[in-house]
Amino acid sequence: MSANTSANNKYNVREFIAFTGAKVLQDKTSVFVGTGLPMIAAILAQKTHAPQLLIIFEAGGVGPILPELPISVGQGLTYYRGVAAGSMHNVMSICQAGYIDVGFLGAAQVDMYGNINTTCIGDHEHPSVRLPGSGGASDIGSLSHKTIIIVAGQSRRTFVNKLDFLTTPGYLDGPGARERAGLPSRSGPYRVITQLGVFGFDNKSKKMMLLSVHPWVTVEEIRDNSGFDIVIPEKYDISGEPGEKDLEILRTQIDRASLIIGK
Amino acid sequence: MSANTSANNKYNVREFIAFTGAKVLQDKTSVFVGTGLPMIAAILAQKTHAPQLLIIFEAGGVGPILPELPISVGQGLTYYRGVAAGSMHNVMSICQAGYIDVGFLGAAQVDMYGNINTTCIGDHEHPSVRLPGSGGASDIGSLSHKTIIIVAGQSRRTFVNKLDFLTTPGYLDGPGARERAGLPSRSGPYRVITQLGVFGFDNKSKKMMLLSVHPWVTVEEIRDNSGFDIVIPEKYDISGEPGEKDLEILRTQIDRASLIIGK
Amino acid sequence: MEIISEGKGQLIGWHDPDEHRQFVLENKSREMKDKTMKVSEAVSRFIKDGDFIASGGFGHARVSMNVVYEIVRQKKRNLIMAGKTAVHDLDILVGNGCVDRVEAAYSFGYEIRGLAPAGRRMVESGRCKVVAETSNAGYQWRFLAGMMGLPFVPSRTMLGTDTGRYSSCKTVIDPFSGKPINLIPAAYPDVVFIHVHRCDIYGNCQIDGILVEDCELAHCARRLIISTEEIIDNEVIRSEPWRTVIPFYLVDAVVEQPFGSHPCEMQEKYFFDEEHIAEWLSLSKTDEGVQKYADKYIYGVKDFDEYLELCGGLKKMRFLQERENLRVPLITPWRK
Amino acid sequence: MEIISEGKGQLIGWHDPDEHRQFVLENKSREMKDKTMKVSEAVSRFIKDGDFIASGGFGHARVSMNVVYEIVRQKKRNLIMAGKTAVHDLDILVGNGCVDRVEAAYSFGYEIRGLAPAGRRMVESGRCKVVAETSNAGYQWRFLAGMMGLPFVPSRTMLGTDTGRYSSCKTVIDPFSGKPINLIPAAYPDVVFIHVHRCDIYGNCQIDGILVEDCELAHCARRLIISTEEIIDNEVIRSEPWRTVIPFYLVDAVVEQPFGSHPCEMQEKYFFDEEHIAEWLSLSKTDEGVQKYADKYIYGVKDFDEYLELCGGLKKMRFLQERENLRVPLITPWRK
Repeated sequence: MSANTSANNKYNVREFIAFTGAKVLQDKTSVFVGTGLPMIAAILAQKTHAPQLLIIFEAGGVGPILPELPISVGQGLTYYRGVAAGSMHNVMSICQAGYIDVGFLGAAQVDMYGNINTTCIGDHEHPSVRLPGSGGASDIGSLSHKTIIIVAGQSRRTFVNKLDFLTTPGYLDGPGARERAGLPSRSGPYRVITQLGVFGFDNKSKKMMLLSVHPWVTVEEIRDNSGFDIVIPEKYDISGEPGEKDLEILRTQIDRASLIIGK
Repeated sequence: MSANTSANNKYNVREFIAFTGAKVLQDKTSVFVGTGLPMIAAILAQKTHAPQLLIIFEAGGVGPILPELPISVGQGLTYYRGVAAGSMHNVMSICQAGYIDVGFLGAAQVDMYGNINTTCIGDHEHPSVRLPGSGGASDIGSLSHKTIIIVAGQSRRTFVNKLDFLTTPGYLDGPGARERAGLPSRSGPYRVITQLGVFGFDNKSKKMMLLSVHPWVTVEEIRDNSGFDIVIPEKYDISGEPGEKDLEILRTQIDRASLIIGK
Repeated sequence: MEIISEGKGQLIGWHDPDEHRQFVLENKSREMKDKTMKVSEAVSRFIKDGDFIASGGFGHARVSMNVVYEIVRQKKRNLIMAGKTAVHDLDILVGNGCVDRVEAAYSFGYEIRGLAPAGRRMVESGRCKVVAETSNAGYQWRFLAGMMGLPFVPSRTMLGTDTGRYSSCKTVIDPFSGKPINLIPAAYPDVVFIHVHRCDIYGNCQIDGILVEDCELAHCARRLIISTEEIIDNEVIRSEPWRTVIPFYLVDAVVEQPFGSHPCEMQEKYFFDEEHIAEWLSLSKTDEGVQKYADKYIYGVKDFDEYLELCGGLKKMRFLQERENLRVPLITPWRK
Repeated sequence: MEIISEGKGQLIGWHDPDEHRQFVLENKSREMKDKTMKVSEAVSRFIKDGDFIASGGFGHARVSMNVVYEIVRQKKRNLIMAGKTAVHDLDILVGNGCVDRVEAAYSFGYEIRGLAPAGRRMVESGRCKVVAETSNAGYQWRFLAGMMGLPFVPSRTMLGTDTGRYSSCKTVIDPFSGKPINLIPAAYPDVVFIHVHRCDIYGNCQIDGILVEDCELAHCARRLIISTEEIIDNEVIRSEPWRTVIPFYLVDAVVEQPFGSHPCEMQEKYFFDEEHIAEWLSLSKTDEGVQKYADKYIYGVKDFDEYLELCGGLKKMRFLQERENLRVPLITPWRK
């Protein structure tokens, strides 16, 4: 199953990922949102169970009530009916000071400790693919209390044993490494959401651990589509499915142009 | 002659000081202004020869066209018809980055190197007089390119050999001391204006040096009213006198309540 | 990081950034809820004896005097206060025995009006201690470091001075330039109170004119009490969100109090009540006078509105508005 | 100050703070003089080959595209550019061979639209070098340190990452907390260009909506070119001075250019011209296509107004205004 096909005749995998991301977000919490699926998920959460989700964008938008998907985390829409429209200094400062509950990021590559690469594939000096770099991701992944990561296409190319470039910190090389590096204590990756399942991190080893598989997915598929060993606990859940209302909001309000969810 | 009496029947010494301070300020330069006589002098300069004097106040007022004397460097008047009304962070930052040509301060005590005390008389733990402290003065005296200091009552109590407390840096203990301490290079005191004369600083020794005596003052009076040896060059000037227009502006526009100039 | 010199002032209001983050996580709500309350409730709920407090505005310009008077009324004790250009706000609190320790940038003075009789007397008699010195930029940058969740910000001020030697700064060699640089420690006050032009019931605030250091101060505060000339609808905030200086998630209490800065200035709205300030400056020359003032204007009234009536009511407030707009000349009744 | 680790990225745009102060003293005028000029004059006077440049706004939102196109027209070469979320501004300059070095926070991408064909190709073929990595907050704080006239500001970001190892930061032990902290060096770009909603002829600027990092960027710039949708009277500035985000003394040139951010967004005014961006993204897949685009839209027109006509003129601009106000739906012609 590829990320580009439908999971079934009710929804496609991207819609499922957006719904799954939305569900993780709690009402009356703050979320620092990156471009793409994280945005869709945050808007869906705000339009459903989390009307008081405090959405923050890196260019200064604070607390918008988002009618639809922005193209950029820096455009006017990011403070649409917002409570504040400030600066990057403001929002990065509150992130560093502990006001951001959840940072919500996309990733090109992720490893078992939830470290992210969005900088390059191949050698940094002579990359085979040059990606955009950190953007705000390294900051959001460093400074938020928790990080949620979406990898829309889990595979051995994206769930890797060793990143080509460690752009954004997860648990670095294991327990205590963030604190040793000087990153804020008690912070780090919380969830990874892919087209196959939802993952957390083992409390002791800080290694990625299966929490739930999507209804159409087997644990073997999850193992097969990872370059590292995912901790598979005895008990795991089946991910919940979006309702009709969720899908309607996704399709008719948030992403009418099917820009992200229809990709 | 005391600071509280008239110099002659045309003007009193405070009016003379205000005029003398104004004359030092050049058009199209920036001046960071403290409370009291420096304010009066800056407003007079702006209303006479320096209409484009860029006046900056520490609470955030930038480029006002001042109609009259403010009570506080933080009140609304400090940005009256100003070009910007920002924050202390803004104005202290531009001061540190080199945008302020002249810092203009008052002082309770000054020493031969132009260091200022506005913190306490007597011991710091058990002061005989507790003064307000630095306010913005230590910053302005550290970070402006040049500092001008007004001491309205020069005497052996105010021109002292050793300050009770070094609040604001002049040349500290002599040549090179500012740079050694980490203060911006090529900065420091430029003029000291009192009821008796105008002083500069000897280029080599960084000690205070007479530049001009006020018309009714002798060099002996200047010597007698100082607790340290002032460098007296062979050649010095007689300070220029205010014209009728200057006095009229001071009395009928800037300080109608005779709050500072009539003290 | 080799320290080449270190101020001997007491390091007040500093926390390890990780500890502060944990405080924020556990105590600062992201919920938009109605935070309006009476000033008596705001002060009793959020200010404890011994707290480190800081007042917004500029000492006698846009200060929350309604909160200051309430602190006196509730007889809070052993407070430490940020002398970050503190003027009438500090003097009332020191004079009335609420604040007994100050970190001084500008304190115990009234700018052009001269020194503060009450504050000076309390310090000179040893009843109020100056526990550290700093400068205005020094305090500003203490708050900036707190806003940024940092242990310090560097600066080039206070170097080589007694102000620096009595501060809580540390001087090190900057590894980029090789020159000495002064590290200014963050400040995280226990409670901050700021008076604003308008805000909504959640605490989203707008301020006209200069901000002084209130954006940074609001951000580094552990608890933040907003008093406001006026409460406005949330939709007004959302229609021009770039006017919001203090967003709701920083705010713990909202107190509506027109003329809440009296007798101090509220830029764009009303001028200093120089008659009232003169009365205080005259009475506060003695401990008995301070008591007399408090009996009349604080303990003798049931709330700030009654205090305003006692100060001359609507007629006086109209005069102060006229004066702020420069339509009437300055009066200076406190002159000797 | 013991350095425990140090990024190997090239330290670009850093100056000793004393050297920067001297530059400001000698080169930045405090005179309020008419700074209006044509974009051709602004670019030829202030941008030299080899300069380190930075663009305001957010890469494809409120960017000074009229300055960007003029840089291409004047064939500036060997520029280093701040990839501080750089999008269309950078891609046009890299694609056309003006910028050959980038410090990358976010570069070579178009956010939701995908990667930038031109930028990627130039980097992957070695024609454009990434000389250092950083993050968006990293760049923001490089500019903040510059605004403050400091050698660095500390932060807790990029620690433990390759982003940090390829940056120009230095990690030390914070003497207050005893924990590692990352020192982010100041940046003082040679030339910055920022597009604003309105300013006066002296350069006092107002911006509606988010500021991104333009206040800091304007302050740390050695030379600052402002392009503006509209020139307003100085009296408008003076009537609400708290709306001034960039004061005149920072500004070297003022260029009036309505729709000057096209094809990028201008918040509150007009939306991205997605058709035009799609045309660029399609053409820029090859070097020949880049040349074709430049021949048509840059070399083939005499100025930005003629370019706007070519892009659809008033009718297109009205559509973009409608779209910014959400009155018409999003179109996405660049989709594969």
